[in-house]
Amino acid sequence: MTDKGKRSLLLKGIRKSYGAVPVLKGIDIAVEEGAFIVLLGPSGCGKSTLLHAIAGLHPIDEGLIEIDGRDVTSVPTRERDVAMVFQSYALYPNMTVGENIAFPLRMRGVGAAEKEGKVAEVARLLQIEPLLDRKPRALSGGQRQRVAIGRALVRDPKVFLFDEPLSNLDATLRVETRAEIKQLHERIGKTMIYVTHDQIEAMTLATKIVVMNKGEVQQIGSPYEIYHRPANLFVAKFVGSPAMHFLPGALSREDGRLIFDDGKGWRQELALSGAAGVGGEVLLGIRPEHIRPARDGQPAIEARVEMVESTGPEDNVTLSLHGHALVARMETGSVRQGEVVPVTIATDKVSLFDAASGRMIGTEAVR
Amino acid sequence: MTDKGKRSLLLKGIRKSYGAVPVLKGIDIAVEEGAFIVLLGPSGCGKSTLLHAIAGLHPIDEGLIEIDGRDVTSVPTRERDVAMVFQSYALYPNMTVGENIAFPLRMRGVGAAEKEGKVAEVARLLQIEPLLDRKPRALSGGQRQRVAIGRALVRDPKVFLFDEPLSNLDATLRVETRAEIKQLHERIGKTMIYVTHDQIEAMTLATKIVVMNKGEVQQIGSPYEIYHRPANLFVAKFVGSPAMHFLPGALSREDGRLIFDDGKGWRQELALSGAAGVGGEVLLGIRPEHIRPARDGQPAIEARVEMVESTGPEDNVTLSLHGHALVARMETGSVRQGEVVPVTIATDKVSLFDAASGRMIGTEAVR
Amino acid sequence: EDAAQPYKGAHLAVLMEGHPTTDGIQALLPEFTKATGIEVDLEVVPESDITAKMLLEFSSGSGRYDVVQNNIIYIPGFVQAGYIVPLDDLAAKLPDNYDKADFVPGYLNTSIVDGKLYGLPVYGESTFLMYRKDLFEEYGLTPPKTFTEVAEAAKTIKEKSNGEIAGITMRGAQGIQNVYVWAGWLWGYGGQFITEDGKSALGSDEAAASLDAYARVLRDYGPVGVANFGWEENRVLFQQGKAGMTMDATVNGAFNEDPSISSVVGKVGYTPVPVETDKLKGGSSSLAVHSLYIAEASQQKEAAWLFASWATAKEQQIKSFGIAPNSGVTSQAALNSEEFNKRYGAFKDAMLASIARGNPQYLPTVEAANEIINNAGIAVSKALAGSASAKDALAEANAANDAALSR
Amino acid sequence: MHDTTRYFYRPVVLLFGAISAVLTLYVVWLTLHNISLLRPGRESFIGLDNYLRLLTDGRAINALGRTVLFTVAATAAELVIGLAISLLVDRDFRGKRIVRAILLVPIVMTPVVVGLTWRFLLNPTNGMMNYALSIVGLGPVDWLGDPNVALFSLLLADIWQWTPFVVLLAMASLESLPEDPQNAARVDGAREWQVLWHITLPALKRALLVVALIRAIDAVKAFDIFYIMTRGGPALSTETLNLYGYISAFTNFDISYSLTIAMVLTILTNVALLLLYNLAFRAPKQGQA
Amino acid sequence: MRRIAFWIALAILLLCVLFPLYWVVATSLKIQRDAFAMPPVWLFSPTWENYAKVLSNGVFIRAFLNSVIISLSASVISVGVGALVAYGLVAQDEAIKRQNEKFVLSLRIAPPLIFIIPTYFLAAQMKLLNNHWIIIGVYAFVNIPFAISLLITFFEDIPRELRDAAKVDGAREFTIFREIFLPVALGGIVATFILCVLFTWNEFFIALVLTGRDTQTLPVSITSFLTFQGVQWGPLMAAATLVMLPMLVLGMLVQGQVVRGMSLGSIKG
Ligand SMILES: Nc1ncnc2c1ncn2[C@@H]1O[C@H](COP(=O)(O)OP(=O)(O)OP(=O)(O)O)[C@@H](O)[C@H]1O
Ligand SMILES: Nc1ncnc2c1ncn2[C@@H]1O[C@H](COP(=O)(O)OP(=O)(O)OP(=O)(O)O)[C@@H](O)[C@H]1O
Ligand SMILES: [Mg+2]
Ligand SMILES: [Mg+2]
Repeated sequence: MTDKGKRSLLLKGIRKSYGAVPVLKGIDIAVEEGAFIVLLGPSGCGKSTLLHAIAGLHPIDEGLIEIDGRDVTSVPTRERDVAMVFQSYALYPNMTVGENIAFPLRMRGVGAAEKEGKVAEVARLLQIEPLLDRKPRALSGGQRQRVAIGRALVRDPKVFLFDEPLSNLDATLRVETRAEIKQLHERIGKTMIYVTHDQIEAMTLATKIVVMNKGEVQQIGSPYEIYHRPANLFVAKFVGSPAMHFLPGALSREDGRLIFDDGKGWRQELALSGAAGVGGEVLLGIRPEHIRPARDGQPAIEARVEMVESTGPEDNVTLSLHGHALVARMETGSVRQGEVVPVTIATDKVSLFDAASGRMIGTEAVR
Repeated sequence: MTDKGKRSLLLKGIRKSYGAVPVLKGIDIAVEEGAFIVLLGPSGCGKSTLLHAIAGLHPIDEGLIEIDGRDVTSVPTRERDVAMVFQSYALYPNMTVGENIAFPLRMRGVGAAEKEGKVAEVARLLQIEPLLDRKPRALSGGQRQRVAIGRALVRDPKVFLFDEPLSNLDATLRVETRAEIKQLHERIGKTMIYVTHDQIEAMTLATKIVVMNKGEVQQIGSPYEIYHRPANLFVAKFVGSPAMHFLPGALSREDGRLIFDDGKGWRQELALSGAAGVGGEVLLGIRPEHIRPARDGQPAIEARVEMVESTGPEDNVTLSLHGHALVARMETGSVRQGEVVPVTIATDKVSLFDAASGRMIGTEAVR
Repeated sequence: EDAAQPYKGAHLAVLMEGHPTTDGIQALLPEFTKATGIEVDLEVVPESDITAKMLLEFSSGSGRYDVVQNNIIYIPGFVQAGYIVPLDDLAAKLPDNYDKADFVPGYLNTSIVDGKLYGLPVYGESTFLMYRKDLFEEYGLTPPKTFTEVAEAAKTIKEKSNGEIAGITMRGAQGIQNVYVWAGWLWGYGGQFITEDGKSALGSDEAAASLDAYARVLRDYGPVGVANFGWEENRVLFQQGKAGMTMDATVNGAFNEDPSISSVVGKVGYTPVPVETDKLKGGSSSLAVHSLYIAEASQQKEAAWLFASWATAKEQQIKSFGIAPNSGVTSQAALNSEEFNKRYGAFKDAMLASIARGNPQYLPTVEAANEIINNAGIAVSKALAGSASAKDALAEANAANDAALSR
Repeated sequence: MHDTTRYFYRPVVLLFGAISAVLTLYVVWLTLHNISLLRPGRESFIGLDNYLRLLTDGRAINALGRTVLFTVAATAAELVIGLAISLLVDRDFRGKRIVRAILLVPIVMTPVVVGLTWRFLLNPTNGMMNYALSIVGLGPVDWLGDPNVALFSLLLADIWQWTPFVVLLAMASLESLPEDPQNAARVDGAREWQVLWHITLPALKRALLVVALIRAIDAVKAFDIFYIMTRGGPALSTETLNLYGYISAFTNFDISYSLTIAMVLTILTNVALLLLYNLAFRAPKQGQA
Repeated sequence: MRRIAFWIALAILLLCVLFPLYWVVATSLKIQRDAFAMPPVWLFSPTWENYAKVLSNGVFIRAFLNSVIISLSASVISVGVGALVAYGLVAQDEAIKRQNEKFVLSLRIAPPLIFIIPTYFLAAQMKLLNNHWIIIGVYAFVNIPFAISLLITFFEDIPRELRDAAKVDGAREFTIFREIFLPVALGGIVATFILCVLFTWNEFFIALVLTGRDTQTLPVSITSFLTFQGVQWGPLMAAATLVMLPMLVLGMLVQGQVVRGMSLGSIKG
């Protein structure tokens, strides 16, 4: 939890159930001013519910919400001064695109000239200028989503809430819009809470990532921390695609060297800091990019190429390595199915988890 | 256009306008049996409209649609025997999740036992078993999307139509579902038409990718062709993220070697086949992965690291190279901002485009 | 104040039924205002609803209406409730428009209770038997004098015309409609509604016999659907030549003889309502009169009297022929006018005869008149539909009427 | 959470509650007397006599039965026919606007005129219905004169007059439906009637139920055509409880008894409404709010 | 095939709906004898006499104006208040909503008999019997529950998210109501409004009791053609036709405002 800086948003012990189904089970998050928080978590874990709670749209069962130091737990939405992109867009069907975007300004009594200028600017930014006079029902899915974004970007609220705002945009547009949001954030420094399933978005936008699962916070940390120092198995597994591999085995220290033994003949020296659980059952976490073709002279493991799947810029290669099927990322066309290639493991980057509790017990040294 | 094999779907000269706005401007696609077609294109280019046309939900203005050799242009939806995941989900609000998924089976008079079995299987696959008795409005966005997918997967139609089916799922679930769809396709060999904005989905699922822009087909080809041999500037720019860079310049042949000159002092020998446009104005297309750290002994260009953005597994590094700002993908943490690093260009992989027409005039030799 | 117009500036509210007479008065109102300086707000509502409206108004006691119009059967109730005032003093004080002798005596008498005048007749009528002279001649029939003869004639007409023409048509619709006509049979058979000691008399054998005959003749020789016939259906059927006889109000004569709507002009004979016995408790012809009354709560009774007497005066009645003609005038001068003879000559004599024999008790005139009529109507309707015998149906009505009378 | 929406309905609901409470008390007070418009100043407190009288009043009990029959038949028929009509015209065709306006005609027509018109059309000798029947060799039917038929003739007129009410509201509801689920059902292989049954009707359910409730309430109170066409006859075969109440009030001027009838009718209808409402809008299952 | 079936069905429907109307209009244009002729007179030369008679009648014209004023004001009030209440209720929890809705529906149950007599006495006390406001008030009282029940239905079809979005955008409840709910549910509002206008336009019983000479409405006025001596069919039908016309025009005008699928495209999922 981050506690330094002026807090712009504080969530404390937020609980919420739908009937008997608990959805948020005590969420604590403190956000310092100007942070860009990305919420990550599996579908249905309560991200949207949390945003709605912050906006004051669903009453929460328990807990405290503060915005800019003011307790807003029972303040109506209007006065919380947040802007939100709804996962379902929630466009006003009776208004044109232009009117939709202008609506929040109108509600704040912004003058006509300023309003028009702002709407035009946002429309340009989102490339929906030709659509300003259309009604939402005459838009494509992505266009609707952009209108929804526009309605938030046009404002200058205390907190921005984005619920998967770019999910239906094409890659090019997504990159551009993401950059615009980032710029906006840098320019005005407003707190943003951003839900996404896109890892690149999460990594490149966030100052802090919050990983949730089943209504509970799993880890809060910088993108680097989340990716490279996952707090537990869940985070490690959830973040990163293709996902991290976990090899069960035992850990021992021999001559001061940390040795992982999978019990089936693979013993691997690791160059990790920490690693408390020596002696117990552990899981060795290896990400695809930790497996690399061995350069000449490096200690190499023989791996058989089982399958090659191209993603364009690179290939996801399934390797058989000491009997484990592991996916590695490799340069396009660099290996072929059936080949046997020498690979190395970045033993300074892998992670170790306690098999019983799932907690991380060792990974690369902090940068 | 693919013409071999038995055709399971043929679209010929499909045109469609909304009022005065033309949305499809003569689409020709022939799909052989068992193909997995991915439709790529910018938001609003007409992908959903095309799927709706294939399903027979909007009448088209002109053109011919054949499914399994039968002209269905004016056949009602029901008889076309297609399954579809709608971009808007289109769940039946009055039915539970289980009933939603079972609905297509019910409409086909499938027996109770078989129906239940299939629904259970699909629910397991999409991890929505605990939700089977809920109504759609009590679901999260991603859960709704999974129900929509389930309703298609439970069937055994002639053609599957997927409209951005995984856009709201988390990465893990997306990978799993993608794999399930791929397996399903391999198992039953039914034709699938799949709209996505996710490049990895497109590359890993498709047997053929169709790139559309503004209601017109830009290129039809295998994922490899689309990525590595884009037919024109639009395709080259649209596919790949971060996007391909284009350097304007002139091409000349000196001593049988192909030389690109950007006119500002950068002369680069290229190892490309084809390259018809020698002498004219060209654009040199360089993808981020074509810029690599130079290994010892390789001819290197000095590049200054302007910015490093981590995506987790790797860094997107903005380099200043002969005065051009180019993004390259590099191993995490391998360079730091401000550093000057030697890089090489994969001169056998870059592409060349005619500056005037935008057509591709040279790229790597066909594999 | 102008000496010639002592009530100038008075503003009268008058409630009247929708009727040609009312149309006439309405059209002539400016003359009244000009002559007296009195403004009149004339509100017109349908006859079927006027009583309700009037009673609500009276019982709220707000004095909203100065003059109201209604059927004479309500007079006893209104008098007893103190809703309307006697007019004799007013007549004595302001006699200008009032010519007592000019009213058809039978009409005016209905408005006199305990020797006091309570209303001025606006229009009136009686009932008679109408028959098709041409058919009677063709089938060798003579105008019936008794109800038995009516039934025989009806039988003959129906049979001889092969069922093409109904023997007789009368009102069958439940309520005032069928009671109004059946009452003639009731009295004609020697029955009555209420005994002298205030008990219901519908349980009598005479009543049962009359209803039995009424229902039988309509069931056997009447037209299809007669059970829901009101005044209108009955009249139209007859004037289209589809029935040999009918018994109804004298105003029907005007319709029969109007070439623009009737196909039996000149073919109709008129004769008083038959009687079955000579031991009558009252005549079998009705005397239906609607009069103007002055409300007790009125704050301007003298102006109100001026209006009422003006509206019913012979001058106005005669003028009304040129505006909205009707045969129900109450002024003898109007009855004897050339205009009247021209229009209604064909049945005038029969009409006057019926009026002369007209029975002012024809319908019950007690407080609970309406309820008694309603109950009787149900009995007639039941007998007509065959859902109960005449005796049983009347027994039921009798009990209900006794209950109403004792309430 | 502080929510101002309750100020939108509370005042009105409270006002209506207060008015109806006062009204109810006042009316109940009146029913405990023997008030007649013809006997001003002579009314007295008679306790529950009017209610006891009603209990043993065969005429009233028969009228109640007829009210139930008429209400159920009219509501069901109007709902079904109205729905069928709205589905029929719920598509784009030339002249749609005109047709929609024409469909309003029956409710636009003044009830008095509707009653008179139907009374005329159903006239056994001069009416158009029997004329039409006679052309195809049927009839004549004694529409309004036969106690076994009259109620159904009134039903016919009521259906004619009030089906457009259902049509108007069903069309408005249909117009606001999203198309996607219907399209999805077509893709899923549903025939048009299946789309209708499984998707469209459930979506209209609430609207139709409310319309049905309103129609049922109004059918209980149906007055105009009864009054004009038969006045309860022949032989009481079309007298509903509401009509009986009216006759008690404005023919017999027996205000207290009439209000007793009206009060009992109101209570019975209320009970029926509550039962129907709870049946129709069963509380949703957990977690489906 | 389907098209033909459609047109046939439509033709039958229109025939059923229009025949009585035809009869009314035809009768208004016929002389009395033709009106009741059997077999019916299909060809006749129309007479405008009946219309002339009705229109020359000052009472009718005044009643027409009264009807316009009363039914429009009462309906605007009913729909306005009804919509506000419906909006308030739709925003409540299911239980509160249902409870109130039941109450509101039950308000419609009472037959006019029950409230007409007390109201009359009250109005008489307050000397309001010849006043437009009393009758407007009573009609509003009668129609508000009706409007509420219907509008709840139409408002419920509006996705909840729209309200949420508007709140986030800073709209007050009333603004949401005015800017979003009213326009989006326009079809329902229009239908409700038409029905309210029709109810008041045609209502007879309450009008009979509560109107006076200056406030008499058309249905009461029209019954002056129902006299003790028969129905004046020609003028009555002419009047009926005249009474109907403005409502048909209104129906056509306001229904033209309704756009199919007003709320389409507003939310995903
Ligand atoms: N009803 C309509 N009226 C007018 N234009 C419309 C209508 N519906 C869609 N369009 C336009 O048609 C074009 C194609 O829409 P379509 O939904 O097919 O796009 P798409 O390729 O699926 O886009 P996305 O990726 O954003 O979903 C869009 O530009 C859209 O604005
Ligand atoms: N009305 C409701 N009744 C019961 N459960 C609900 C309701 N609304 C949401 N839920 C449940 O609450 C959980 C959290 O929902 P939420 O929308 O916050 O998920 P999410 O994290 O946004 O998921 P996604 O990524 O799929 O959008 C889900 O499991 C969902 O099924
Ligand atoms: Mg969500
Ligand atoms: Mg789309």
